[in-house]
Amino acid sequence: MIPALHSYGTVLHGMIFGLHGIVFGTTLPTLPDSVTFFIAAVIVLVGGIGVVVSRNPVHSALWLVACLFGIAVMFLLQDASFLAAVQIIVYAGAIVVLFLFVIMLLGVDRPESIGSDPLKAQRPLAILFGLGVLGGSLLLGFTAKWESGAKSQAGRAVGGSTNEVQKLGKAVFSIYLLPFEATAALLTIAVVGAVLLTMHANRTTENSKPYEDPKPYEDPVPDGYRSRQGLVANADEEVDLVDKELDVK
Amino acid sequence: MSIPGSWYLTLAALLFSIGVVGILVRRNVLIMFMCIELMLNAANLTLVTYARMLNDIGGQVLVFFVLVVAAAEVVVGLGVIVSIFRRAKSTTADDLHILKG
Amino acid sequence: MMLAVLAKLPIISWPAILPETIFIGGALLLLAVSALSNKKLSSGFCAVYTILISVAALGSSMYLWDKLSSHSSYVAMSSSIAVDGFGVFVAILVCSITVLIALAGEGFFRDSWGSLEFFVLIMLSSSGAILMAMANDLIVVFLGLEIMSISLYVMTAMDPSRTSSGEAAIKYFLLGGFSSAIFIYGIALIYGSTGSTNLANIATFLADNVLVQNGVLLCGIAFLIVGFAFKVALVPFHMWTPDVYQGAPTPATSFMAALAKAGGFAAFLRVFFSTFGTLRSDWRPIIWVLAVLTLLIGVLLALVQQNIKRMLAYSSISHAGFVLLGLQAASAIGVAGSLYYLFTYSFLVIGSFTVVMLVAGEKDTNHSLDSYKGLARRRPWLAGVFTLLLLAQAGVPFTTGFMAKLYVLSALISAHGYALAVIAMIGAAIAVFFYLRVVVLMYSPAPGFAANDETGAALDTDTGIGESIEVGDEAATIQSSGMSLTRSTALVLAITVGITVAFGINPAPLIEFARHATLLFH
Amino acid sequence: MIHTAFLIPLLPLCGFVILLLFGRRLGDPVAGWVATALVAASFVVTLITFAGLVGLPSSERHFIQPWFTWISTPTFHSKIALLIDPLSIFMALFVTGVSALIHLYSIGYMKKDPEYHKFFVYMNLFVFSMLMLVLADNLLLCFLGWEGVGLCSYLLIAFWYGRDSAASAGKKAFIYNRIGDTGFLIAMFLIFEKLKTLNYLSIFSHVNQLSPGIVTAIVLLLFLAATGKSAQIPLFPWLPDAMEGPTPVSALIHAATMVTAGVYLMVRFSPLLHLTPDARWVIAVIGVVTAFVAATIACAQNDIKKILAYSTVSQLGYMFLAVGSGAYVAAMFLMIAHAFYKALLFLGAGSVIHGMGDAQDVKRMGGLRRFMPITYATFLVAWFGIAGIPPFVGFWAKGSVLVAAFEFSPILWVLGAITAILTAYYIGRGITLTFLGKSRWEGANGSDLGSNGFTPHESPRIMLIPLYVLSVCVILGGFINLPFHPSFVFLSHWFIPVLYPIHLGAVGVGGEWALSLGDVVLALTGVWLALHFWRVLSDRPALEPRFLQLGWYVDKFYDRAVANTGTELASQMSSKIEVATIDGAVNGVPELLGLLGGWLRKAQTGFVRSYALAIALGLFGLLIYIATRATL
Repeated sequence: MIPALHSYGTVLHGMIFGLHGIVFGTTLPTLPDSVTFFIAAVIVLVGGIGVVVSRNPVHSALWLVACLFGIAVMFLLQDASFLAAVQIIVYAGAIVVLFLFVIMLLGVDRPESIGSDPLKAQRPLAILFGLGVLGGSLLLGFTAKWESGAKSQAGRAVGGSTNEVQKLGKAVFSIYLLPFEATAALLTIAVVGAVLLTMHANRTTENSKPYEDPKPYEDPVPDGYRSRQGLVANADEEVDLVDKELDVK
Repeated sequence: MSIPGSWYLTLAALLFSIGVVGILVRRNVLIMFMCIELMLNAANLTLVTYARMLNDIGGQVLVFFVLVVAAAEVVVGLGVIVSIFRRAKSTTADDLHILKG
Repeated sequence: MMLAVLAKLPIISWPAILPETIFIGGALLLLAVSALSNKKLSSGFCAVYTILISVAALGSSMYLWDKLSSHSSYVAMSSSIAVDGFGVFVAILVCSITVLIALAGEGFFRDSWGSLEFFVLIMLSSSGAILMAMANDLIVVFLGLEIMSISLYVMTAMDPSRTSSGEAAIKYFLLGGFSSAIFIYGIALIYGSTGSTNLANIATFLADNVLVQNGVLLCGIAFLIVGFAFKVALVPFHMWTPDVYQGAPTPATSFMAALAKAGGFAAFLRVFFSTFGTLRSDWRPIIWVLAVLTLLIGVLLALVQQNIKRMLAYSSISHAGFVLLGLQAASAIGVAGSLYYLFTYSFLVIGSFTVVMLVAGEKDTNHSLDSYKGLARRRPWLAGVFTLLLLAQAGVPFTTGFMAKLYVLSALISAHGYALAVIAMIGAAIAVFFYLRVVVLMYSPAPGFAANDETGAALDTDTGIGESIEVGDEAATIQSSGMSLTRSTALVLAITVGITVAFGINPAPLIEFARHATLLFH
Repeated sequence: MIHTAFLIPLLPLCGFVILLLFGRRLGDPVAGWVATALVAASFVVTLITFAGLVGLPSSERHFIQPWFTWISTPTFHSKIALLIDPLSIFMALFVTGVSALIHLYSIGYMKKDPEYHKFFVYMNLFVFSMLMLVLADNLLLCFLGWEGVGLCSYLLIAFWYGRDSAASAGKKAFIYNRIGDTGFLIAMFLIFEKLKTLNYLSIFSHVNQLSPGIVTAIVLLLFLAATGKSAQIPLFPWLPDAMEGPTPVSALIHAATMVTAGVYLMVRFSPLLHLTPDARWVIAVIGVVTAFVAATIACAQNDIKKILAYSTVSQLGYMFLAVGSGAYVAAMFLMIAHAFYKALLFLGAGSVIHGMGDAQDVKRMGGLRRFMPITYATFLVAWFGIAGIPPFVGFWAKGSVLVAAFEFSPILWVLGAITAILTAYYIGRGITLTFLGKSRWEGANGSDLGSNGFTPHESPRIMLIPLYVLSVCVILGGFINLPFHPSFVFLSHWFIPVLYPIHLGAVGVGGEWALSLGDVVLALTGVWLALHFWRVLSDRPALEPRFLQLGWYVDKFYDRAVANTGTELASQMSSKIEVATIDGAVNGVPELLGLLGGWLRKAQTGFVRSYALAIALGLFGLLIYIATRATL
């Protein structure tokens, strides 16, 4: 069975890549890689489409996780194993969890009606433009064979004596030192912003005109607790700072 | 021989377009936000692919920065969403259209 | 091994990144101080602190400028930052903006919500803008853009008393995220086609190689244009502007109007004029179309506004169109014109929004044009200052606004952009209408003094738009409205008016400054 | 001594700023004194500069005093710089001098006016603008001054804007001036297009690069500007209406200084005029015809200020006659002479009006000699001055103009000579009706108390001082250019470095004597006629035909031909667009744009998704365009 499957696979593989070879004139990839690629590609695309078409935001978030996993596999396939790990830990582990957390916190995990769009022309135009952007970039990409003949400027990724993580580390602390330092400012802003927005939201005055909503929102969680929780999922090293911030308030 | 870069890049373009369409058609702010993440991931995939094609570590480093930016955006974005939810009791983007004209 | 690694570490050129470092360090220090102190820091303290930090950053920028005039420009931090006249010019501008906004913010916050965070955020945001201006690497541009924008999202959402603040923030944030994603995708494509994100490397690559297949590169450039055009509010990427300007707390509006334009345009000009200069035949037509749309649609929409902040937002869009003319000219003179325009515009817009802030009152709500009826009688000085600033924005001679328009237009004409110049002049002519409309309103009798029935009816019809004050006892509301002029806000107005008039009458030093800045392009 | 010249315009500017900021607080009369003091200081500085210039050899008498670069663009540079040369300093001298006197006079005249300080704000701004006009070293700066004086003129004519007539007179002046300004602008563009500079000295040194046709076009366009500002045919009707402004304004702006700006411009461009006899012919003919027409109209006016206004138009016509004849020095001479006696006449008239409780109709005056003897005396001096009776200044000035005209073309001289009779006559008529004969104001014959409760009275001393000073000037002013001997023609010598000395000398010395004698005869004829006709009778319809009273129907003609057509067109337009407009009061264009804006505004739906859609649309469009650029 297994060899048979394998041979079917080879035939299929040969057909697809033969076609590819005719179109692009490149050599064929090896079978295990291409199978992995296809599976991961399907996951990525299905995940992406799933995010867009799910009625329930929780489902969207889960589809997003799937998509991110697919991307991580793509990274692995391209010798970026460290990035793949980071992708899963940061994206799937932190960012999506934060999303889910907010969805739960706000209690907005009710399905949204996506049958029709109140803005009549929005959907067809959106799809037109989406396809247009896709078509345009693919057209330009394919005609340019996606390549340029440019040479590596930041240092080689593969080969040499050091491994990938070492190379990454060296690049970050040499060529990309300034952007790396700049991210510090970015994270500070994120902390300050999150604290400010979640803290002061409690101080909404009567002056504001509430949006019309028939369902009054019951706040089940004490304020301080919520603010803290909103931030814990952020990033490890920031927690201390956040706590100090909160204490000040 | 490994997978040609063009496959990844095509996939990235597809994912990017899915993200674009998602932002345009969805009304839930959180889902729109997730669609932005899809687009960022498409960019990441492109960067890693080009890093491999060029045999250049730079592209991989850039992915780090995109990740950091994404994280910061998420924190602030969700903060904004939470803060407006307290007032508007809604995460539907279409409900927010007092400012117009 | 360790030694080998150490030997490869770049030399951190502190002077080169001094302005940003001062801002970021200052912000962190302020956060630390507030965390350690037992009681809440007063907004006065924060403002004075921020002003000191900004002045220090200004001083360091001046120091860089001074060094540049004797040494040539150079790149630092592994070529990720360029210390050149262009970048330092914008850095000086950004520092000045921060000083003014800190002053205006002191008048606005008065120990209310979020004063500490406001000051921290303006410092951080300014560091982002400076990074953008001095960036020599697309990723630094991107990070600077994000540092600047994310702070602005937060500042937009700051006002808890108005729902429109939150709405504006959501819109700004979603669209900003959207455009950032487009921007980074563009960077990825450019990286792929040129092998680097470093602007100098890209320029060298493009100069040395003729790309037979330039599809990916051009695609990346198109994506980059979208990202920049969103940030500096060019039509059709402008639609967030009026909503966000209206919804944000007024000092934040004035900050973003000045800073986002300065930072965004700085990077836009550098990347396109300097790095992609060899491809100008490809991008100039795009800029042409964007400029036409921006110039005309900005003024046409400003004509029909009933809310002063929206009107100024649309007017800022049309100003962006004028700045774009310098890029369209694609010459050193054109870029100098754009820089000069940005400089003068920043002061004009900060002054104007400061007046708006003072008229809007403590709750930041009186933004209807009706609030300006009869302002000249109630607050003659304020009305006079506003008149002057609006006239300057309209481009009346002997103000900086006039010289700025003249300068970019003449650069455009020397690049043979006659049609665009004519369109720009038409746009400027239309713009006079809505500026003068406010002036006329201010000098017409106030509703309280006129026959009550008529004005009451007029107010009823007019206040339907936006979230203006509740229609009830309008005259009383308008009479009692407005914040008193504090020392700091008076200083802001004095500085902006002083610069507008002084450099309007004698523009030569500033023009020389801008021209010198572009000569020192790295 | 020259380096302080920058203070000349700066002092009035300071006055303007100070009064603008603190004028209301300073109030009456401090604001007036401040303004007067600064203008007087400016006069002193001008004198010092003048003295400095006199001390230099005549070939070195010109300086450029740059302040700063005003406009610096790749293609065009313009400096804010003063040109100090005999012509400009001479103009500055009499502008500041006359202004100082009139400011002094105004302190008294404007007393108790509710907008007292505002008057002086405008006046100082006017003096500043006028000085920029004459001292500018390039056309652009001159144009700014030109517009500045126009603006001040407009503001001051409409100073009592409560009166409808004042407001509409202001508007009228504005519109007529704008018509002229188009000429200025086009001339400026033309010069810049051909020579790439607007600087006087560079223009004049490159004048040979211009083809004769262009030179003629430039000169005629500038002359169009001059006809607007100096109220010549066809743009003169605004000046008589401008008398709605306060009398000191009429004296300063609409007699002595601003209206002479056109003459100054022509004289300044004498290097170009010199090259184009055709254009000079046009100027001379228009000048003399204006002089004649305005003089005839002045003969039939009853409003004392209108008489003087038409007289001004007529005198300006003389100046253009001189310019056209190539006698620039004579034009300048007449300009200063006119400044003296016309200012004197206006201030005297102001004194009369003041004394009569704001009455201006000469038919309702008479016999005022008894009540205001000083005013009467100064009026007489001015009359002899303007009539050209020796040794008053007018004799010398008008004499030199007429000699030049005779040399240029005897036909023009004939018309000029007739005008000279008329000049002596109409001023005489005014004076006779005002000061001589019986008192004709209401209730004058019963007692000296008028029905509206006033007694004609002499003006306060502060208003009389300027009258004395000006009288002295009118009597002795002629001595700056005596034709007896070459060493006496100071003015001609003074102008040698800047003006083209065109001296045809066709009539010879004997001819000049004959012509001068003729002038005296003409003047005396006019004087005699005035006394003869008006001393007793105050009503002679035959001498005041309706078509003269109405100013040759020029106003009516403009109303019919231009204004009515325009109004008709506008009302048609508005009724067409009206359908779509909300507010009919606002004119069509902004409304149309507003409609367009309102339509565009619908795209701004408030939905964040449609904003994103716009971004996507933009991206899509860019990609389509890029696809056409990429190598496929």
